[in-house]
Amino acid sequence: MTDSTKSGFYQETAGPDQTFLDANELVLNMGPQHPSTHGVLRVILRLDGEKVLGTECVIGYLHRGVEKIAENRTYTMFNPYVDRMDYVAAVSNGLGYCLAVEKLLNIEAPPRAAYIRVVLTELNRMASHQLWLGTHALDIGAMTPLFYTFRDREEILKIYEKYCGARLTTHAFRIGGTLYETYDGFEQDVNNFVKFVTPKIGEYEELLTTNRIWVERTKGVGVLSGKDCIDFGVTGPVLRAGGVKWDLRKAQPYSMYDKFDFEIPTGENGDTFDRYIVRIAEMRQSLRIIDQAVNSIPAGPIMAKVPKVMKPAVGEVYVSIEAPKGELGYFVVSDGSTQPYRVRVRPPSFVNLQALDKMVRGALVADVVAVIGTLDIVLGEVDR
Amino acid sequence: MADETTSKDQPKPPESKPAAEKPAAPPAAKAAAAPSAKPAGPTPQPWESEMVAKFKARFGSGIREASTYVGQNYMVVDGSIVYEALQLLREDEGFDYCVDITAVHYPKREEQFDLVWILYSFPRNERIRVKTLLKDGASVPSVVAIWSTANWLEREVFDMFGIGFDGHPDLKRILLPDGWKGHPLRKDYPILQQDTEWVKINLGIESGQ
Amino acid sequence: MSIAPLLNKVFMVDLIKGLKVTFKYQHPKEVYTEQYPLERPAIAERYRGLPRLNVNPETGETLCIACNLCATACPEHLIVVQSERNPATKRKEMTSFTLDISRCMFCGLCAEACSTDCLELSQDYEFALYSRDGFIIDRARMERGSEPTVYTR
Amino acid sequence: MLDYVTSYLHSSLTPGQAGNWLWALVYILVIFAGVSGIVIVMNWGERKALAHMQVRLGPMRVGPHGLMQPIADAIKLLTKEDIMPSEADKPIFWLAPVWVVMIAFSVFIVVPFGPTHAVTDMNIGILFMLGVSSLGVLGIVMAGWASNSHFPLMGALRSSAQMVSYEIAMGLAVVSAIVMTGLGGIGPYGIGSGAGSGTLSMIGIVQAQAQQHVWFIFKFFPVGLVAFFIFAVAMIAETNRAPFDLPEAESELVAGFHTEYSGLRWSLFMLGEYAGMVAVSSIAITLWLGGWLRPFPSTHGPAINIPFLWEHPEQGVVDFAFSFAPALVMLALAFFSFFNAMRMPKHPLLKIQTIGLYAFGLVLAGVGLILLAPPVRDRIQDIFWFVFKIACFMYLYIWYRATWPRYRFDQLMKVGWKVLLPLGLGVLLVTGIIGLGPEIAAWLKGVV
Repeated sequence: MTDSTKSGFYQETAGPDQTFLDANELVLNMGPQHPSTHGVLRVILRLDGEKVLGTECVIGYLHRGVEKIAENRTYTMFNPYVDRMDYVAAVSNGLGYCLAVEKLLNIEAPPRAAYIRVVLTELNRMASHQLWLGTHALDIGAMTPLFYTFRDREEILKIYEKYCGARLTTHAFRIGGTLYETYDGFEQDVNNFVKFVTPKIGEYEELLTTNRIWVERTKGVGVLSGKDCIDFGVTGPVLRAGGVKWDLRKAQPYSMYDKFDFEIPTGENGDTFDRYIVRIAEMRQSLRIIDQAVNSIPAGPIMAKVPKVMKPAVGEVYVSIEAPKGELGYFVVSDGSTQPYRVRVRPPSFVNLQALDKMVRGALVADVVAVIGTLDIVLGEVDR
Repeated sequence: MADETTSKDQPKPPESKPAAEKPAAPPAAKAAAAPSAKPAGPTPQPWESEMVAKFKARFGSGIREASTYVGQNYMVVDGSIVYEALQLLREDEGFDYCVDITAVHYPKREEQFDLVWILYSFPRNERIRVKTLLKDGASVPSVVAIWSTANWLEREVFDMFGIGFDGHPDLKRILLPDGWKGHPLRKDYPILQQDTEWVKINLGIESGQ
Repeated sequence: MSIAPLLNKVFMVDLIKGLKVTFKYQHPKEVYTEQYPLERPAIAERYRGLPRLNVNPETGETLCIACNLCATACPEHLIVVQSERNPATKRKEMTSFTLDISRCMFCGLCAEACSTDCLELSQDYEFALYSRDGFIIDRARMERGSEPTVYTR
Repeated sequence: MLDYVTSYLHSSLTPGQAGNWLWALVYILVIFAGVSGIVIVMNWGERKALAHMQVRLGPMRVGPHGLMQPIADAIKLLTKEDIMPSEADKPIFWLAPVWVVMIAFSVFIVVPFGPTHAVTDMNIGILFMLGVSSLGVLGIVMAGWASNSHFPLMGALRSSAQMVSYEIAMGLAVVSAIVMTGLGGIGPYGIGSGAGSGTLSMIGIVQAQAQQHVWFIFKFFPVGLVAFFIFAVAMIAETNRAPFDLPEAESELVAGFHTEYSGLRWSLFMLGEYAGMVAVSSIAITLWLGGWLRPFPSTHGPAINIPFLWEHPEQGVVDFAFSFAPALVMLALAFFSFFNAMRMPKHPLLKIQTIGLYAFGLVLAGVGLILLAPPVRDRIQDIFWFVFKIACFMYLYIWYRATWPRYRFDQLMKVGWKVLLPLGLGVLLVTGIIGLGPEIAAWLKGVV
């Protein structure tokens, strides 16, 4: 804990005017090795007893320089790297990148590819939310939902494995469409999954939604109103729980999302419980989209006409999608060569994490854990 | 590690774009692609709108360019008025959500950096990019007062490009450790420099590659 | 507070509901664990595992034409193909093929680039080693393909 | 000397009361070994039960169905490097786990596993138990303080606050049970008639339940039940188990007060925690669940105190039937082992495990057959029912842990002070009013 003395706020408090009990603030260094910082997040907490007076996030432990790597790879080569940012929602990352480069190349994926993309991306949203629910519940002390959600997520990973050969870092989409045609029984598998998982979501809810401990632990904790969300640039379920009905899939539809009928669940208070409810509802909406999409995949090609060596014209685009965690944007600059001149990723986790300080000020240590969980951060994406 | 292909070409002249010389693109394919003159891609079109007109009237030549590229609007403004312009965008035009702040490094230009603010307006459901061109070592006013989200985003830009933000509450490195040398996303930052230096000091070997 | 929620609260219906779920799942048939070395997971046909170099099953000759496309497609530059021109047939023939799987991310770009059916990502997923030394695999290993680990006591 | 040894055998007193030091020592050793055995079984059982609730298998590799896992764990913990943080307060750091284990085991002196199966019986037995078990918090505070680290310190502070607050509610619930011992009468609402022997002695409390022919959990229904509920909640909090496991909340405080401990010292904490769970469970069993009494004690009649049931065939057919329960449970477990052994996949790697499971089943079956023999059958009854009830409590502990989230610190305090404490006071008051019902009625008559 000695190195936390270096942090900015420590000097302010440790002055000569200590009381006779020597009762100054406690600086607690949570992470990077901590069970519930979801990776290698380090939060330096300034505590008065158990009450949080302030926080400082120290991030970058997982920084791999994705943006620099991009500048040294061709557009095709960089595609697998984006999976490694938000590794629990790899397919969404890939979709965002492919859409950005497609925009730069001024092409569009054929409808069949778009539908397959929607199915896989929504499955990915399910998987991401399930993993979030499990770990969030574990943070709050309920061990068991983790195993149930992982069990159900496994079915999604199996579909991925059958579809594209990898379970986590899928590299499922290619620029211009998808490489892989659906396998025999893909529709069957996905439909079975929808049937299988619908009652399971009910079970998660039985374990948590009405449970008095869960409700007490989450209601009124980490409140972030819609106005604050916008100010902090927080997007995704956190923003929607604050009452702002905004979802990029509806606001600026991409990949044929305008063809599907679904709702945007919103909360009212913007507290941890609302975020939980919103994500549970989003899982159900995702299932709705999957159900619609998988049963109406049109016939046709799955790959647009893409040059073998991609040399987009000089220019820059910003394309963003609604990733499970919020707005995931790619700002791609081309200088006309085969390699992107600059790829900037707008990571939802990174921006959302910034609101942590506001959400936990005045709360207790246990709430810090709950709030980190409810923000649904993935350190691979925060640090890139 | 035995990575024969990369180790040879890594210490490359800092001036040139490092990627261009990699044996990445297959020579055969490159030859094939070159003659087939690709149709020129879309070009930026002038962006005409009420807002742009208002801004042009207000700032005059401060708005250097307002264009649309593949349906995305952007505005290049002068560094001196950028804070004012952003504030106006937030307060009068409803761009209440600062999506991202980033930069692009063009080492050959005199104004080396493109600093980009990507903004979104919830009421208008519209995106806009505001760009400003900066010299190396120049700084711009921080927009943390306008959007709280700018705090970390500006820190990241500072970390990666070394662009200063005046009035930022806590401008220090965010992703890289405090003692890091250089700003990695600059084009003249060689990837292996830091690594080689570290292995020389700590492991006593010439190169980690 | 109306009477039903009050009764729910007093009799802890919310807590008991949860207990019911966990109790129900104790049944042995709900167990989801795979006893790995005993039961092996069914690997999908498209699984992207250890890259393999295919040979012509009849003649045993490699299908590789030493075009080097895989090496250029690899984002991590892990593949080195060496070839020499056979004076007899006037064709390039692969003499050695090495791959550093310690950094391979199994993206499959090399297999996509392969112009013949030679390089392919196999279903082999068991290639963990105790040291980094064995991770640079050569042509012989890649042609041999999958070697399922046999566990003995 | 032999006389000294055998003279005790026909005594109907505990060795402590009889003043037989040798037998007291034997009892101490047996109870120490027995509780340690329960802890070991609990270790395995918790991992298995928790795993199955979480659709996992739990330990499967060490021994058949992981039966040898606790032993493997013990070996691992004993041989692990003993780390003492350089900044730690060394004597206290050393003392804390020892203290915790010592306290956890000393309370077993007065726990009655049967009418005579306790080391001793004190006339203030329950007070002794509550008093000694509350000293356990000192070990936790010492551990947290001596570690000289923030997480343990916070864990220790949480622990001390939590234990102190819950002890009050716990004490109130206990007092209401003690009041019940003083109110004679047969059956749930039997008041006034029959002998009431107000007592603090652990054995006395169970005997009071036997005399009143009712477990106190059903006495003055639902008053006894509410008192038991208060105790059950407070007892989970006392032992730092989910959902009140704040002092060692792994997602917040890494491991709470024992973050800095490892190896043997850490295992001592674990031993202390599980022994503490057994101890508080045995308080609850003694006070509300009839101690060593079997279910439906009302058929027992007053002769329950006589330890040698087979000399009293007049106890009736129900007693006779119930006396087979221990053997039947053992045989059922043996059958379960055989069943699982037969279900084991036929695989050369699993051969030894299958044989091991068969052997385990055989041992259980052997024990079951021994328990069928009449003298053993009757003598083992009391202990069996006590241990059986402990097992039920342990299962509940695991079940709660698997299901519920963890309370936050302030909510924990709220539950303790604003819910359980008033409830406890109310229960005490109601118990008193019901118990003194006839007197109050008579007094009221006199006044009116």
